[in-house]
Amino acid sequence: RKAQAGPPPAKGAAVEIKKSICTHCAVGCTVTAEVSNGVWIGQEPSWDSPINRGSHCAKGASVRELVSGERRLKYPMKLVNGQWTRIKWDQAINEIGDKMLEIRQKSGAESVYWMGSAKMTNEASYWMRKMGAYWGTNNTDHQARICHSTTVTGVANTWGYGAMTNSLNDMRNAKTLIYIGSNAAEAHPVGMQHMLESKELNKGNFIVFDPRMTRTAAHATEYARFRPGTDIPVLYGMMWHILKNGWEDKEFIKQRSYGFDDLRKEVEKWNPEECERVTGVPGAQMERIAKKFATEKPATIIWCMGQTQHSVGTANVRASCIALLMTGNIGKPGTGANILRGHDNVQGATDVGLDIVTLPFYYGLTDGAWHHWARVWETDYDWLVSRFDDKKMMNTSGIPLTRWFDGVLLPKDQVAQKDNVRAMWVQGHASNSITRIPESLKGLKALELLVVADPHPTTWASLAVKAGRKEGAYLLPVATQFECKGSRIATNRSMQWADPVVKPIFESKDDLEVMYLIAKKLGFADKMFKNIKVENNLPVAEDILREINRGSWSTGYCGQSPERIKAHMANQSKFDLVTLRAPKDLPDIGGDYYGLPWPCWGAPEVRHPGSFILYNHTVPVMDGGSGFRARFGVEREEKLPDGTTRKVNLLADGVYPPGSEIQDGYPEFNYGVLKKLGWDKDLRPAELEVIQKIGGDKADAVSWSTDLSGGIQRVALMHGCAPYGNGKARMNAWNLPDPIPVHREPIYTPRVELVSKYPTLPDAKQFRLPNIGFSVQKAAVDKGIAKDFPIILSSGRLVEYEGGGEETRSNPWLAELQQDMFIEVNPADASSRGIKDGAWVWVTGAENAAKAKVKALVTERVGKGVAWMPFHFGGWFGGDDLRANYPQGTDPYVLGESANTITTYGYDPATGMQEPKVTLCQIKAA
Amino acid sequence: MARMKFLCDADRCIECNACVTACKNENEVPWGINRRRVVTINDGKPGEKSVSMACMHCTDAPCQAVCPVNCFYTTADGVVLHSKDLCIGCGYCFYACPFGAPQYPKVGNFGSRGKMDKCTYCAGGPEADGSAEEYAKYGANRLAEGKLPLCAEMCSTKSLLAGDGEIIAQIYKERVVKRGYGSGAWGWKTAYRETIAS
Amino acid sequence: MNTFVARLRIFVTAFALLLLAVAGSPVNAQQPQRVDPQADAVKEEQLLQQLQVIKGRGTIPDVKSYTLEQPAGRDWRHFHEVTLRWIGGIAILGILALLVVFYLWRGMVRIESGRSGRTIVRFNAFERFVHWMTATCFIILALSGLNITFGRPLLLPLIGLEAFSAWSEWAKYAHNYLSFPFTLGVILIFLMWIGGNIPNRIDVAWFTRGGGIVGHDHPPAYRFNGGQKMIYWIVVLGGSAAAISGYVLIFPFYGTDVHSMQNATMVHSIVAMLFIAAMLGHIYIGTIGMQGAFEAMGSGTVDVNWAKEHHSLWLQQEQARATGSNQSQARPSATPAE
Amino acid sequence: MNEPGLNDQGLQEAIRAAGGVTELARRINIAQPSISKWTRVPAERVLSVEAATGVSRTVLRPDIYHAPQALDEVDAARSREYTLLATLLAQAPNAALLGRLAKLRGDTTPLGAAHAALARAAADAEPEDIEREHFELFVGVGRGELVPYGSYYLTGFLHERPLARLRGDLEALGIERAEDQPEPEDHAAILCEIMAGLVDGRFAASPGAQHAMFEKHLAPWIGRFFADLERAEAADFYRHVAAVGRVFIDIESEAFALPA
Ligand SMILES: Nc1nc2c(c(=O)[nH]1)N[C@H]1C(S)=C(S)[C@@H](COP(=O)(O)OP(=O)(O)OC[C@H]3O[C@@H](n4cnc5c(=O)[nH]c(N)nc54)[C@H](O)[C@@H]3O)O[C@H]1N2
Ligand SMILES: Nc1nc2c(c(=O)[nH]1)N[C@H]1C(S)=C(S)[C@@H](COP(=O)(O)OP(=O)(O)OC[C@H]3O[C@@H](n4cnc5c(=O)[nH]c(N)nc54)[C@H](O)[C@@H]3O)O[C@H]1N2
Ligand code: HEM
Ligand code: HEM
Ligand code: SF4
Ligand code: SF4
Ligand code: SF4
Ligand code: SF4
Ligand code: SF4
Ligand SMILES: [Mo]
Repeated sequence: RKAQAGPPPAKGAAVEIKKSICTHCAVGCTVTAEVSNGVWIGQEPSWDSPINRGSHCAKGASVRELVSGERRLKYPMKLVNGQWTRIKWDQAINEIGDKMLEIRQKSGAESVYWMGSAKMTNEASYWMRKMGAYWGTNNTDHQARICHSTTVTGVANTWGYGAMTNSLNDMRNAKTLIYIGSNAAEAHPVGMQHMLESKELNKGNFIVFDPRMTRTAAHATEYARFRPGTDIPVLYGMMWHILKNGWEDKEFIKQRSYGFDDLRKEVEKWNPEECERVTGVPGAQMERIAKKFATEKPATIIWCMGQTQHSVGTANVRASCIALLMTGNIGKPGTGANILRGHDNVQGATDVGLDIVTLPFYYGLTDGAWHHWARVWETDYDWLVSRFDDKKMMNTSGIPLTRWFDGVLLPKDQVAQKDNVRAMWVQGHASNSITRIPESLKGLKALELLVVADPHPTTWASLAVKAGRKEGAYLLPVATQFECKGSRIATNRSMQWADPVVKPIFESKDDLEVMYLIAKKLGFADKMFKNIKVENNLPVAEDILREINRGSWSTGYCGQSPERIKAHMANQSKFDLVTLRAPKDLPDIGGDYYGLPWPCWGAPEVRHPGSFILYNHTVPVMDGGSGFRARFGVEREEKLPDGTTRKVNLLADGVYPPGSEIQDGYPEFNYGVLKKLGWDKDLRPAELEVIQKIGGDKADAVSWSTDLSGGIQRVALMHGCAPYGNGKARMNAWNLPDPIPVHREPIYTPRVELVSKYPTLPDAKQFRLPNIGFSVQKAAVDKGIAKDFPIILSSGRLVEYEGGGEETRSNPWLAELQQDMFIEVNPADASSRGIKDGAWVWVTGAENAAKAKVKALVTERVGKGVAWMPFHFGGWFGGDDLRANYPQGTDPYVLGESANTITTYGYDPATGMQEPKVTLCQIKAA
Repeated sequence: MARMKFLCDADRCIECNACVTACKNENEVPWGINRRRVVTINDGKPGEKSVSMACMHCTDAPCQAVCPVNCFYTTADGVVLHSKDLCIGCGYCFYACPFGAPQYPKVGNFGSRGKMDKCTYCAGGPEADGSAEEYAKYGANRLAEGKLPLCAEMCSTKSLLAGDGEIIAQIYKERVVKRGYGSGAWGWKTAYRETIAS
Repeated sequence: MNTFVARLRIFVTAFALLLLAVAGSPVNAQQPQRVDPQADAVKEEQLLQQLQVIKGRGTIPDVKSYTLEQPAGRDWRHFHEVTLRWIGGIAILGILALLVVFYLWRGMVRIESGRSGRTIVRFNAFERFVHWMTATCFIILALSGLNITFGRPLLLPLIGLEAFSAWSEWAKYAHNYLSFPFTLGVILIFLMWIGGNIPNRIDVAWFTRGGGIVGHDHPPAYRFNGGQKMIYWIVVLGGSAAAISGYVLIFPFYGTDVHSMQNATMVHSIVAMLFIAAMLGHIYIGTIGMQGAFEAMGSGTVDVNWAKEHHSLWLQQEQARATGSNQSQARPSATPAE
Repeated sequence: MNEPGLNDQGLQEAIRAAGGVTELARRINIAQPSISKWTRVPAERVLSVEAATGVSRTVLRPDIYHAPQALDEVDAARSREYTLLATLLAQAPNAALLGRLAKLRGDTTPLGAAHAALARAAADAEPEDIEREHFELFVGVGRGELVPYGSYYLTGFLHERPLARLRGDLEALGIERAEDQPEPEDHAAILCEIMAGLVDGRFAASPGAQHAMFEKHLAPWIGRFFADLERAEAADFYRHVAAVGRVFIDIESEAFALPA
C-alpha cells in the first residue's frame, strides 16, 4: 500500500490544540492533539501533564489512529441470515428495543444482561449503571470484575476504600519498591518513568517477585522467581522473617490495625522451609528482601493482575495490605498499596458502580442505598421497585460477567433469577478477555439477542458467527473517547476531563447518545434524564457529572465539579511533580491536588483539595489527610478460646490528623453524632432542612454519606475531622470467606501433593450461580490431570496491545510490532519436547479438549514447568483462522489464538473473579 | 550551532516502543519501514537491556561516504539527511551503517529496493521546510518548527534523549553519577567517536 | 512471519553473552537462584570488545533489525572508499600502463609470414554470438560497476548530481539485468570451449617460450594456446565468482545477513577489478596487440598463416580433418579440439 | 394597455407558462396590477416565480442567474459526467436511474465505448444485485472491499491530513457539508459532486477553482481508485462505472494539463 502522506497544514492554517486522555490504560496520560479543520492531524507531547510529562507508551503514541484508522465500525449492522447487513440507527434501536421488551415480558428484567465498559467516561458508566436500575436489574457489570474486583473487595475490607492509596508520582518518594504481580514496564509504561526515577534518585531497592523475569524485573535490583498462584505463601514467608526479627512497626500495629494476633498465628506456619517448598523462593533471599522492605523505608507494594486474577485473589491482596500494615508502610509519602489499575477509567467505572454488587459509589444493595439514589435521581422509589421482577432482586447481587454464559446455559434451577440470561447488551467489552471461550461460544449461540455497541466490532462479531448464529445480533458503532467529552479517573484517583478532539466519525455515536436512544425506546428516558439536558439526543456530560457530585458523598466525588476539573486540565503545568499540588495562591486551583483525587470532600464550594495519599494522618483533613475509614463499626466482640468474649476497639488508638478537634479515633459522622458533639449548631438551616427531610423521624441516622445537603461533611471538615471517621484497618476481615488470608492451591495445580493441605474453598452458591471450584479441583487431582497437562500456564500483557486487542491489533503501527500469537516456553521444556524457537506448537488445555496453535518463543523469561501467553489475540480458534468469519474489512491486521481458549474454571468466592493466571496445559510441536 | 545527537540510556529503556510508534505517527511511515526500532539484549535473562536505535546521525557518516551517488548531506545541526530524488536504492548505505538505519520500501531484489528511507531526526529533507512535498517524502520537519524529534520527546521513561550533544551528554552523566551505574551511551563511540566519561 | 527465524542465531549470541555475564542461571521455576538484573547488566563496551557486533531480539519480523550495532560497517566503508579504489586503480591503470608500454616496445604482433590469403574457420557463428554477447554484457557491467566505485569522484563533478543520479540508476538497472545474459554467456563459454582449454604440457612450453608475443618465437599450440587458456579460465572462474557474489548482492538478505552482504560486495568488487584488468589485456591482444586476431571473432575465419604461427598444432588437426572429409575449407566445428 | 415587460423575454416566458398575467399573479400571491408594472421579474420575486411556473431563474433573469448560460456544451457534459459518477458512487442506482442509464448512447471514443458498456450493463442489471454490490464494494460492515476516500488512498488512514486540506479549501469556497452527511468529504462521490458543482457553476467560484480542486484533491488518487474499482472482486456493474470514471478522469487530467 502506498503511503504518500499529506503534508502538514498549509502555513497559516489554523491548528487547534485539544487535550484528551489516553484510552489505553489507567496511568492517565494526557494526549495533546493537533486538529486542523476538524481533522486530527498530529499528536504532540503533553509536557504540562504532571502524570506523563510529555511521555507515552506505544499505545498512547498511536491513539490518533483510533479516529483515522479504516477498521472501525462505521454504520449499524445487523446479522441477517448469517450475513452482516447495514441498517439505519432508527431501525436498530427499534428492533433491539422491541426484542428486549419482548424478552422482559417473557423472562423478566433480569434476563437482559448489561455489560458495560471501563473505557467509557464516568458519566457514561454511571449512566449505564443507572440504566440497569431503571430497567430493573443488577446484572450490570464491567471489566473491573475480571481486573481488580478482588482488589476492591479485599482492600476496601481492610481499610475502607478499594483503590490505590498513593500515586505514581508519590512513588518517587519510596526507598523500597516491591512489585508482586505487576509488570509495570509493559502494562503501565509511563508509570515506570516515576518508578525508575525513584529508584535512581533514592538509590532505592527495586524488588520484583514474579514467575517471569519480566521487563520490569530487568530493571530490578533484586528479582525473585516463584511459582504462580503462591502469592500468599510468598508474602507470609516475608512476614515470617519480619516477625522473627522484630522488624514490624509495633506502634502502628497497635494504633491503627485490628487482628494482629490472629495473623501472627497464620504467619508462623510459613517458615522458610515450607515457604520454599511451596513457592520456590529460598529463605536467604526472602530474608534479605524482608529486611529491606521492613527497614529501608518508606516502602511500598505494587501489585496488579498477578495477585488479583486468582480464585484466591481477594485473599492475595489482603495479604499484601497486611504486609504494609505490619511495617507501618501505609498512609505516608512513599509508602502504600500502589495498586495499578487497568483501563483508562476502570477506577471511575468501579466507583460509579457499574457493577453487580453495589449502587453507584459503593452504596450497597440495600433499601437505604436505593432510597438515597432515588432521592438523587428524583425518581419515585416505588417506581424503581416496580421495575424489578421482584423487590428481593433489587437487593441481590447480579451475575458476574465472568460467568455470563453460565447464566445463559446452566439449567434454569441453578440460576437464581426468574429465567436464564437471554439477551446481552455489550457496550465496550471484549469477548476474548473472558476465560473458558469454548463454553462462551455455546452461550453466544443460545442467546436470543446480542447487541455490541463498540467502535471496533470486537471478537464478539466473529465468535458469534463461529458459534453458528444467523440472526439476532446487532453491531452499533460507538465513538471512541477522543470523540466524546467527559471525565475519567486515573489509577491514582485523579479525575481528568477530556474534550472531544473531533466529531464522532461516520455514523458512530457517543456512548451517552446510544443510551439515551435506547432508554427512550424502552420508555423511561423522561424519568431517567429528568435533570439532564439533552442536546440533539446527546445528554450533556457536565450535567451528569453534577448529578454524580450530588450523590457521591460516600466516595468524595462530591467536590469534583466539572468547573474545577476543567480548571485543572487547563492549568496542568502548575502542579508539582512529586506532590501533585498546586501553589496555594493560585486562583481556581490553589492548593488543589491534581485531578482532585477522591475523596474530595464536601460540595465543590468547600474546596477540599482531594486526597493525594489515602489514610495519611500526618496532614490535616483539609489538606487531604485522614485516618482509616471507620467502616466496620466502633468495636467488635471477639470470642476467646475459653468461650468468653471481649470487646475490641475498632477505632484508631490515639492517632488523628493534625488539627482534628477529636484527638483520638472516632466513628463515621451522622446527624446524631453531630448532636452528641454539639456540632449540629454549625449546620446551616437549609442543610438541616434537607437532613430532616431525608431522615424524617430517624434524622439522627442521616449520615455523611446520605446527607444530600453536604452539611454533615462540611461541619466535620470544619472541625478537622474526616467525615468517614477514624478507624483501624483490619488484618482480620471477619466477613470474608477467609478472614485471615490462607494459602489455597489453584484449582488446577501441578503440585497435587499440596492440595490436601491447601485445598480450595468448598463449593457454594455465589452471585446467583453455583461455584463448584472444589469439585473441579478434586476431580482434577483424582483424574491425574497434572500428568497429562504438566505445564503451568499463565497469561498477561504485551506493551503494544491492550485488552482483547481489537483496537490495537487494528492499528497498523502497533500491529506491525507483534505479528504472531506466541507462548513463552522455557528452553528445558522446549528441548524435551523437540520444540524450536519460532516453531508452531499446539497448546492443549485441561478442559473442553481446548487447543490452540501458536508459535513457541523459547526463553528463560519463564521458569521450567511454566509457560506464558499474551491474552490480546483473537480471531483464531482451535487452529482455525476465522478471518473469513469477520465482516469484511473489519478484521484486525493481526489475528491469533486467544489465550482464554485454554484457560479454565476457577472463581474467587468473594467477587466471581476468573482465574486466567494459573491453569495447566500441555505443549506439543505442531 | 548545536550538534544534534541521540542518546539511549539503556538503564531506563523498557522496550515500550513509544519511540517507534511516535515516529510512525509523526511521519506516517508505512508498514515495513522502521526508522526506529528497539533491540533487547539478553532477552528474558538477568542482564536484559533494551536499546532504541535509529539513525544516529554519525559524525563523518559512513552512509554518506559510501553512497555512490552522493545523495547525503549533513546539516548545520549535524543531522545526516539524504535526497530521495537522487537515491538509486543500491543498498550500500545499509552495509556501511553501523546501526542498520537505512530502510527500503521493497523487499529488495534485482528490480530495485526503492528509495532509501531513514530517520531524518524529524528534520525533513532537501525540499522547502514544511512543504507538502517534503512531508510526503520524508515526513515531518519538526526541527524547522523549533521542536525536537517526537520519538525522544514521547519516550515513556525519558530514556531516549535527543538534542544538542553536549546537553544530553550532561544529562546522562548526571544520571550516572546519581544512580551509580550506567551501561554506556549506546552507539556513541561508534557514531560520534567519543565516549561519555561516567 | 519470520520473526523467529533469526532466533537461533540470537540464541547463540545470547548464550555467549550469558556465559560472559552471569555464571549459570536458574532453570527451575521453583528453585531460582538470586538474580539481580541490575548488577548482572551488560555494558556496551564489553559487548563490543567481545563480540564485535551486538545482537539481540526484537519484535518486528525484520531479523536484520535485531543487530543493534555492527561497527564493521565502518571497516567496510574503508574498504569501499579506500582499499577498493586502490585495488581497482592499480589493477586497471596498471594494466593499461603496461599495455601502453608493451605496445610501444613491441608494437603489434604481425603475421610474420604475411597473409596467405587462405582462410580457415576458427569460430562459428554461434560461438561468435556467444562471445560477443558475453563481451558486450561484460563491458556494460564493467562500466556500470566502475561507475559505482569511481563514478562519484570522477564523473559526478563533471555532470552534476541529478544527471549522475539518473545515469547511475540506469547503469544499475543495466548492471542488474545484463548480469543474466552475461552469466548465460559464461556458462556457454565454459561448455563450448572446455574441450580445448584443459591445461597440458604444451602450455608449459608455450609459456617458457614467451608465448610468441614477447619474442618472435612461435611455440606450437592447439586450438587455444596457454595464454588463451588463461583467459578462458579467468573468464570461467572470474565470471562465476562475479556472478555468484553478484547474485548475492542482487537478492539481498535471502539467507544472508549484513556481514555476508558486506563480504559479497568485497569479493565481487575485487574479482571485478582483477577481471577487468585481465580482460583489458585480452582485448588488447584481440585488437591492436596482434594482427589477424580480431578476425577470429570478427568474421570467424583466420588467415592460415596466422593459424600456422599461433596455433600450428590446431591447424594440422584441422587440415587433417579437412582432407579426411575431402573439403577444401575446414568445416565449422563446435568441437574443434577432437 | 401595454402588455407588461414586452421586451423582456424572461417575463414573457413566465406569463406564458402560467397562462396569463392573472394566473401568474394568483400563483405568486400578489395583485395583478403589480405584475403589470413589471418591466422584468424583480430580483426578489425570481425564485417564487420559478417555483410557480417552472421557468428557470436563469431564463427569468439571466443577468443575475447566469451560470448555465456561461456553460458551454463541453462543460455541461463534464458536469453531467461528474454528477453521474457522484450519484453512482454515493448509492446504488434505483430502477428508474438504471432505466435512464440503459438509454445512454455511446460512440467510438473511449469514453463513448465506456458509456455504451455501462448502458448495456445497466440494461442487464437487477437493482437488488447492484445494491448488494455497492454495499460490498463501498460499505461493508467495517469497510467495503474498497475504501473510497482520498485520505485513505493518500495516507493509508481515514480522516487524515488530506481531508483537513480539503476541508480548508471547501471552507474557502464556501461549500459546507450537509448536516446529516456522516461521510468525510474526501469520499470519491462527494468530490465528484463538488467538481460537478464547480463546473456547472452551482458553486460560484473563481475560474481557477475547478482546476485547483482537481489537481489537489482528485488527481493524486482518484485514477488509482477507479483502476482498483475496475479490478475489484465484488465489482460487476461497477466495473463499467469504473471504466467510465477512469477514462473520464484521464481526459480531465489531460485537459487540465493543457495550457489554459
Ligand atoms: N500494554 C498494556 N497495558 C495495559 C493493559 C493492556 O492490555 N496492555 N491493560 C491494562 C489493564 S486492564 C490492566 S488490569 C493492567 C494489568 O497489568 P499487570 O497486572 O501488570 O499485567 P499482567 O501482564 O496481566 O500481569 C502482571 C504479571 O503477573 C505475573 N504473574 C503471573 N502469575 C502470577 C501469580 O500467580 N502471582 C503473581 N504475583 N504474579 C503473577 C505475570 O508474569 C505478569 O508479569 O494493565 C493495564 N495496562
Ligand atoms: N487470559 C487472560 N485474560 C484476561 C486478562 C489476563 O491477564 N489474562 N486480563 C483481564 C483484564 S485485567 C481485563 S481489564 C480484561 C480486558 O479486556 P476487555 O476490557 O474486554 O478488552 P478491551 O479490548 O480493552 O475491550 C474494550 C472494548 O471497548 C471498546 N471501546 C473502546 N473505547 C470505547 C468507548 O469509548 N465506548 C465503548 N462503548 N466502547 C469502547 C473497544 O473497542 C474494545 O472492544 O481482560 C481480562 N482477561
Ligand atoms: C572488445 C572486446 C573484445 C575483443 C575485441 C575480443 C576479441 C577476441 C578474439 C579476437 C578472440 C579470439 C581469439 C582466438 O582467436 O582464439 C577472443 C576470444 C575469447 N574472448 Fe574475447 N574479445 C573481447 C572481449 C571479451 C570479453 C569481455 C570476454 C569475457 C568476459 C571475452 C572472452 C573471450 C574468451 C573466453 C575467448 C576464448 C579464449 C581466447 O581465445 O582467449 N572476450 N576474443
Ligand atoms: C554476473 C553477474 C553480476 C551480478 C549479478 C552483479 C551484480 C552487482 C550488484 C548487485 C552490484 C551492486 C551495485 C548496485 O546495486 O548498484 C554490483 C556492483 C559491481 N559490479 Fe557487478 N554484477 C555482476 C557482474 C559483474 C561483472 C562481470 C563486473 C565487472 C566486470 C562487475 C563489476 C561490478 C563492480 C565494479 C561493482 C561495484 C563494486 C563496488 O564499488 O563496491 N559486476 N554488481
Ligand atoms: S497506555 Fe497508559 S502509559 Fe501508555 S500512553 Fe496510554 S495512559 Fe500512558
Ligand atoms: S547511523 Fe547509519 S545512516 Fe545514520 S548517519 Fe550513521 S551511518 Fe548514516
Ligand atoms: S541506497 Fe540510496 S542513499 Fe543509500 S547508498 Fe544507495 S543511493 Fe545512496
Ligand atoms: S527523529 Fe523523527 S524520524 Fe527519526 S526516529 Fe525519531 S521520530 Fe522517527
Ligand atoms: S520510548 Fe523510550 S523506553 Fe520506550 S522503547 Fe523507546 S527508548 Fe525505550
Ligand atoms: Mo484490567
